[in-house]
Amino acid sequence: MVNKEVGGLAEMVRGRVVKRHEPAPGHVELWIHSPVLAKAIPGQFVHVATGGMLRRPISFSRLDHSAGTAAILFQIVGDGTRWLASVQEGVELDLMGPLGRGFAMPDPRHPWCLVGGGVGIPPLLAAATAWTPFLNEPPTVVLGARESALLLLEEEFRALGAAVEVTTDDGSQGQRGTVVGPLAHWLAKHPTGQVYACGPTPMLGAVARASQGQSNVWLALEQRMGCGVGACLACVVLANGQNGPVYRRVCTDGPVFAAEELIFE
Amino acid sequence: MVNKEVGGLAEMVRGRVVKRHEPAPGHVELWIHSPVLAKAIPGQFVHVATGGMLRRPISFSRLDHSAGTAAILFQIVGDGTRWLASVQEGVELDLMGPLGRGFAMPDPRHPWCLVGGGVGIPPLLAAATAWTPFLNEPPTVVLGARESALLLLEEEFRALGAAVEVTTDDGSQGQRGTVVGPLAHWLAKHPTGQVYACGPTPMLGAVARASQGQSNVWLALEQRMGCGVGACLACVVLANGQNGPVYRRVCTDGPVFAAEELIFE
Amino acid sequence: MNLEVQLPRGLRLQNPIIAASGTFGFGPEYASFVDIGALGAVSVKGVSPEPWPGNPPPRVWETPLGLLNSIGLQNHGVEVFCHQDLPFLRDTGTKVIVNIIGHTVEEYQRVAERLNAEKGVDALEVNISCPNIKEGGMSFGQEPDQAFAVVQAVRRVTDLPMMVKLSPNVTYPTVIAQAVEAAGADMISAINTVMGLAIDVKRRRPALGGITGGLSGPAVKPVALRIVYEVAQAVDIPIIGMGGINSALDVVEFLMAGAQAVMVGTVTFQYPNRMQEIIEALPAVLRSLQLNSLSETVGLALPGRVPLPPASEDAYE
Amino acid sequence: MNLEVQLPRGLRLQNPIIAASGTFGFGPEYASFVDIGALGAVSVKGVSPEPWPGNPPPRVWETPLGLLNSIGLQNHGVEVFCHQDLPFLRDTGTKVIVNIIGHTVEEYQRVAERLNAEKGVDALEVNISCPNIKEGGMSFGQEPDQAFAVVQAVRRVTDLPMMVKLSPNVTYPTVIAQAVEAAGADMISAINTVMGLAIDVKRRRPALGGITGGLSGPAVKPVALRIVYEVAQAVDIPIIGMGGINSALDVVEFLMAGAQAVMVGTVTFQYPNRMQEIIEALPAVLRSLQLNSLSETVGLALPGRVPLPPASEDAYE
Ligand SMILES: Cc1cc2nc3c(=O)[nH]c(=O)nc-3n(C[C@H](O)[C@H](O)[C@H](O)COP(=O)(O)OP(=O)(O)OC[C@H]3O[C@@H](n4cnc5c(N)ncnc54)[C@H](O)[C@@H]3O)c2cc1C
Ligand SMILES: Cc1cc2nc3c(=O)[nH]c(=O)nc-3n(C[C@H](O)[C@H](O)[C@H](O)COP(=O)(O)OP(=O)(O)OC[C@H]3O[C@@H](n4cnc5c(N)ncnc54)[C@H](O)[C@@H]3O)c2cc1C
Ligand SMILES: Cc1cc2nc3c(=O)[nH]c(=O)nc-3n(C[C@H](O)[C@H](O)[C@H](O)COP(=O)(O)O)c2cc1C
Ligand SMILES: Cc1cc2nc3c(=O)[nH]c(=O)nc-3n(C[C@H](O)[C@H](O)[C@H](O)COP(=O)(O)O)c2cc1C
Ligand code: FES
Ligand code: FES
Repeated sequence: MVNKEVGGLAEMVRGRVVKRHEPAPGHVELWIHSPVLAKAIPGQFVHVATGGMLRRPISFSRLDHSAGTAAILFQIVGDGTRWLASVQEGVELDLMGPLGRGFAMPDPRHPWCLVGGGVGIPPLLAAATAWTPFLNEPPTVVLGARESALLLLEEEFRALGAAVEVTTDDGSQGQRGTVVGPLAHWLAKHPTGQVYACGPTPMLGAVARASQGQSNVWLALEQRMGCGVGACLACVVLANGQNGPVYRRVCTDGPVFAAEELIFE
Repeated sequence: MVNKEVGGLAEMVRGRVVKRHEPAPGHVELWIHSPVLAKAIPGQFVHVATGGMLRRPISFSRLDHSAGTAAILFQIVGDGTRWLASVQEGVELDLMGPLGRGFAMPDPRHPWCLVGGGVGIPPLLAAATAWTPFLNEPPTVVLGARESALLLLEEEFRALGAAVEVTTDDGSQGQRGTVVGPLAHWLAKHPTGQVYACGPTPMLGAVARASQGQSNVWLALEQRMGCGVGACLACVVLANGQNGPVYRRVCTDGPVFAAEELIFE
Repeated sequence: MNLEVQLPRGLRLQNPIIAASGTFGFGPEYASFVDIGALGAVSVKGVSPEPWPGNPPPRVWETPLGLLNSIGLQNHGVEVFCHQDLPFLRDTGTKVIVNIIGHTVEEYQRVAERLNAEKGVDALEVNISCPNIKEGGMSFGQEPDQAFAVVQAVRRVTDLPMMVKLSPNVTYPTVIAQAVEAAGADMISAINTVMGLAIDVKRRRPALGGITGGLSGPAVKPVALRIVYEVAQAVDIPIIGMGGINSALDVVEFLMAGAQAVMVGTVTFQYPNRMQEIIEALPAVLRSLQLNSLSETVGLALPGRVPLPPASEDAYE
Repeated sequence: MNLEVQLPRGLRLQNPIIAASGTFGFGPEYASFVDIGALGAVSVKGVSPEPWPGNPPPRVWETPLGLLNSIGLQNHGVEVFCHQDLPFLRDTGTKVIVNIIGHTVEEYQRVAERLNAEKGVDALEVNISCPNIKEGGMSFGQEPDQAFAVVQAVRRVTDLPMMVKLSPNVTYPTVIAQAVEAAGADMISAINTVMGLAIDVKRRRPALGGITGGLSGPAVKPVALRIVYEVAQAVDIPIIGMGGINSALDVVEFLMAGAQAVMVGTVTFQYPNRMQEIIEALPAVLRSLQLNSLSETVGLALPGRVPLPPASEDAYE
C-alpha cells in the first residue's frame, strides 16, 4: 500500500501570526492567517523561512477552513525554531505550502488509533479534528512524552471525545514507558484497526515492528530537508522498491508513508 | 617628523548611546556614555562591533571629559554603518578604544588650520573643541562637501569662533571646488602655519601636494582594518622608510601621520 | 537592457541566469513556484545511464552561510529522464542543459549518445566530479588526463553545445580547464561544490550519511570567484560562473571576474523566486554602476582591462 | 576538568586553545585586551630571515561569514623579532610557537637556525604556503616533494618541536601530510587560508591589492574539518586544527574530527576575548555532551571509533 493522498496546491505565502501560545516549556504554537494553508490536509507541512540557509519544515497542528487559519506547534531545538519562537503576534511569516502528502482519511468501518510522541503529536490533532465528525467513533489516542510537563495537546484530544492513553519516559504521568505498550495492546484487540503515528524515527520504527503484518499503519516521517518540493533529493528515507531498497523523498513521496513501505535499520 | 602622540590606554568598553542625531541625510551622530573613551585624544578612533566579521573604525567627533561622553559621527555606506545608524538611545555598544595615535596639539606660537572633507570633518571638531581654549586664536577651518546638504558641523566650528570657509563640489554652498583652493591660499599667507586634515584619501593627497615643503602638516588617514591594534598588518599605507618605501599601519602608527611621512600614488 | 547571451554552437540564452544542476530537480518540481520560462536556462540534476541510488541520509547540513550536501548523485537514469522529465521542460520554453554523469568514460558517452535521440536538449554539462570507479574512486575532475579523456570521449559522440563543470578541489584549476578546452569543451562551468565535513557533536560522528559533502552557498563565493577569475585568463572559451550567488550584485561580481553567464543554486531552496528577482534587478544594478550592457561588464576586473576608477572616487564620502 | 595537552618533544600546553599565526601579531599587540598567559600557546605572525614588505592595500575584505586577506606575509624579520618581540612573549608565561617562512629552502633553514640561539621559543610552525621563488612562485605546500624538501631541511637544523602548516589549496591534502610526516614533522597544523577573490564592483577590479587572498573565518570551517578528518586517518602525528573556530562547540567538532588542539584566528579581530571565553566554556560544553576529558573526545568521530549514539536519541524530542 502506498500513500496516494495528494495535498492542496502549494504556493509561496505570506501569513500573519494571529495568535501565539506556549503549551509547554520550550514549545510554541503559532496560529497563522492564511486561507491557502488552512486548506491543507492533516499530515502536510509548511516550509518556513527562519533566516538560515534552509527553510524549516513544520506540520500543521490545526487547520480551520472557516477562519482561514492554520497553526503550527513546535519545539525549540536550534536556531531556526528559536527565531520562530521569538515571533510575536502581528508578524508576517514567509512560508511555502502546503507541501507533501498528508494522511488519507480512515475507513469508517474500522476503528482508528492515533499514536504520537513529543512534537509528533500536533499533526495528529489536525487529523483527529478533521475526521472525527465524519467517522462513527472518536479515535483512541496514545500520547508519549519525556515527562508530564512536556505532554502536548491532551485536553484537545479529550475534548473531541477521544479515549486518551498517556505514557511518559519517567512515569510522571500515565503509564511509564513508550507508546508501543498501549499500541500493541490496542492492536491485539483491533486486528483491522487503522494506525496513524508521528514522532521520533526510533519510535516510528518501534510502531512499525509492533504492527507488522497489519496493512493500515501510516507513519509521518521527519528528515532533514533542502527544497521541500522534491527537487534536491535531500530528505530521503530507505523504502522497499520494486528491485530492492530505494531512497524515497519525505517531502513529496511522504511525509506520510505506509509502514510496510519503509525499511527501518 | 613623525607622530609621537600616544593616546589613552585602550580597553574593551560597553558604552550606552545617550543621544542620537541625524546631522545630514544619511549621516548619524551618536553620543556614547563612556568615561574611558571620553579621555581619548582627538584623531584617535573607536573600533565598533556591528555584527560583521570585522569591527568598524570611527573617529571621535566630540569628547567631553566632564560628562564622560564621546560622540561618533558617521555616514551610512554599507552594512556596518547601516546597522549602527539603526541603533537607538539606550542601546549598549560593544567597543574597543580609544585606539591609534591622535593629533599632537598645535604650537601656540603659530596659526593653525583645519581642513576637512565629508566625514573627515568630525575628528577636526573634536580637535578644535579641545584646543581652542588653550591657543591664542581660534583656527581657520576649511570644510568641503559634495553639496550643501551634506556639509557637516559648520555651526559648531563657528560657535568656537573659527573662521570657516566652505567649498562644495557643485557650488551649492561657499566656493565651488575642493578644499585645496582655500588651503593653498591660507598656506601662502601663513608659511609657518600648522595644518590638520582629514577626509578621503585623494583629498589628503592633494593637501600633501599643496603643502609640500611645509613641515607641520598632519593627515588623519583611513584604511580597511582588521584588528585595529597593530596585530594583523591589514591597514597599511605606503610611507617613507629609512631604506625606501615601507608599509605602515594606520591603526597604531597612525591614523595621524605627518604629510611628509607618506607616499601618495 | 538586452540581457541576451550568445554562447558557442548557437546556444542563445534570453538572460544570463541559469538554475544550477542539483538544486532545481529534473524540471517539474519547482513549477508551481517559479516561472521556468523566464529563466535563461535550467541545468537539470546529474543524469546517469542507469539509475543511481545516492548516499544514506542525512544528506544536507547547514554550516555558517553554507550548505553541505551529500546527495550522492541519486537519479532515475537517462531513460526515465527522457520520458518523464524532458517533455515537460521542452514545453516551458527555457533552454535545457542536461548535466551528465558516469562512473567510467563509457558511461558518460552512453548518456550523451542517448540524448542525441531527443528533441529539447539544448546543451550538455559534463559533471566531472563523479568518482571514477576504475581509478579507485578519485573524481575525474581532479586529474587533467582523466578530465581530458572524459571530455574527448563525450565530444566524439555529440554535436551539442558542451560545457564542462570544474571541481574546485584541485591544486591547479587552470590546468584542468586547459585540459578540457583542449579536449573540445565549448564552455566551462565553475564551480562545483567544495569538499567539506561537519561533525554532529551529539551523535559523535560526521553529520552527513556520506561522511564528507560538497559545500555550496554564500560561504564559497570567494573561492568560486577566484577560480572563475583565473580560468578566464587561462582559456579562450566562455565561462558560466557559480557559487554562492544570492543577488544581482553577486552576479555582477562573477561577470566582472570573467563569466558570461551564471548559475544560481543553493539560494533557490530558501527563495525559489530569487532567480526571477535577480533577472528583474540586473539592468538597474548594472546602470547604477554606469554599465550599459552585459557584454561590457564581462571580464572588466581582469588584468589589463581595468578602466580608470569611476570619477566618484574623488568625491567626499 | 584538566585541559592540558601533551604534544611531541615535551611540548605541553595548559589548554588546547592557541592564537593562530597572523591574527595575533608578534606578541605585544593584544596585551591590553587578552590575558596572554591564559592561552594554551601563541603562534606569532610568519617570520622570515630578512624583513618582507607585504602586499599593497587593501589587504582585507569581508565576504559572507568569511574574511579575505592578502597581507603578503609582511614582517620585520627574525632579528627584530628576537630582540623586540620574543622577550615580551617569554614573560607572559604562555608557550611560544614561531611561524617561519621563506622563499627558498635555505631561507627557511636560516630562520630556524637563528631561533636555536634564543630562549623562549617552544616550537616552530613551518608555514609552507609561501611562494617558492625558485619554482616560479607556486607555494611549497602545494607539491609533496617541495613540502618534503623544506621540512627535511628545517628538521636538520632544529630539535624544537616542529609543526607543519598545511595549505587547503591542493587536490590531495593527505599526500602532503604524509610527505611532511616522512620528512620529520612532529605535528601538523591545518588549515591555512583557502584561496579566494572578491570583486570591488564600484572600482571594477579585484577588491584586494594583492588580487587573490586567503579566506578564513566561519565560512571555511567545513573545509577545515574535512581536511583534519582525512589527515587524522593518514598520519600518526598529532594535528592542531583550525579554520573558522568561533565557539567551544566548534572546538569540539575539531577535536572529534581528530585534532589534539586548535588555533583560533579571525574571530579574535571582532572579539579579542573569545579565546579566553572558549577556554572557560570548554569543560561545561564537554560535560553537556557526556564527555569527561579532552583525550576521550579526540578522534571520536573518526571511522571505527563511533560509539553507540547517546541514549537520548531514543527519547521524544
Ligand atoms: C515533515 C516534517 C514535519 C515536522 N513537523 C514538526 C512539528 O510539527 N513540530 C516540531 O517541533 N518539529 C517538526 N519537525 C521538525 C522540525 O523541522 C525541526 O525541529 C526544525 O527544522 C529544527 O530547526 P532548528 O533550526 O531549530 O534546529 P537545527 O538543529 O539548528 O536545524 C539545523 C537543520 O537541521 C534540520 N533539522 C533539525 N532537526 C530536524 C528534524 N527533527 N527533522 C527534520 N529536519 C531537522 C533543520 O531543518 C535545519 O535544516 C518536522 C520535520 C519534518 C521533516
Ligand atoms: C581611523 C578611521 C576613522 C574613521 N572615521 C570615520 C568617521 O568619523 N566617520 C565615518 O563616517 N567614517 C569613518 N571612517 C570610515 C568608516 O570606518 C567606514 O565608513 C565604515 O567602516 C564602513 O563600514 P560599512 O560596513 O558601513 O561599509 P562596508 O563598505 O560594507 O564595509 C566593508 C568593510 O570595509 C571597511 N571600510 C569601508 N569603507 C571604509 C573606509 N572608508 N575606511 C576604512 N575602512 C572602510 C569596513 O570597515 C569593513 O571592514 C573611518 C575609518 C578609519 C580607518
Ligand atoms: C543539493 C545539491 C545538489 C547538487 N547536485 C549537483 C549535480 O547533480 N550536478 C552538478 O554538476 N552539480 C550539483 N550541485 C552543485 C551546484 O550545481 C553548484 O555547482 C553549487 O551548489 C554551487 O552553487 P551555489 O552556491 O549557488 O549552490 C549540487 C548542489 C547542491 C546544493
Ligand atoms: C590576517 C591574517 C593573517 C594571517 N597570517 C598568517 C601567517 O603569517 N602565517 C600563517 O601560517 N597563517 C596565517 N594566517 C592564517 C591563520 O593562521 C589561520 O590558518 C586561518 O586564518 C584559519 O583560521 P581562522 O578561520 O580561525 O582565522 C593568517 C590569517 C589571517 C586572517
Ligand atoms: S527536501 Fe528536496 S527533495 Fe525533499
Ligand atoms: S588593523 Fe590590524 S594592524 Fe592595523
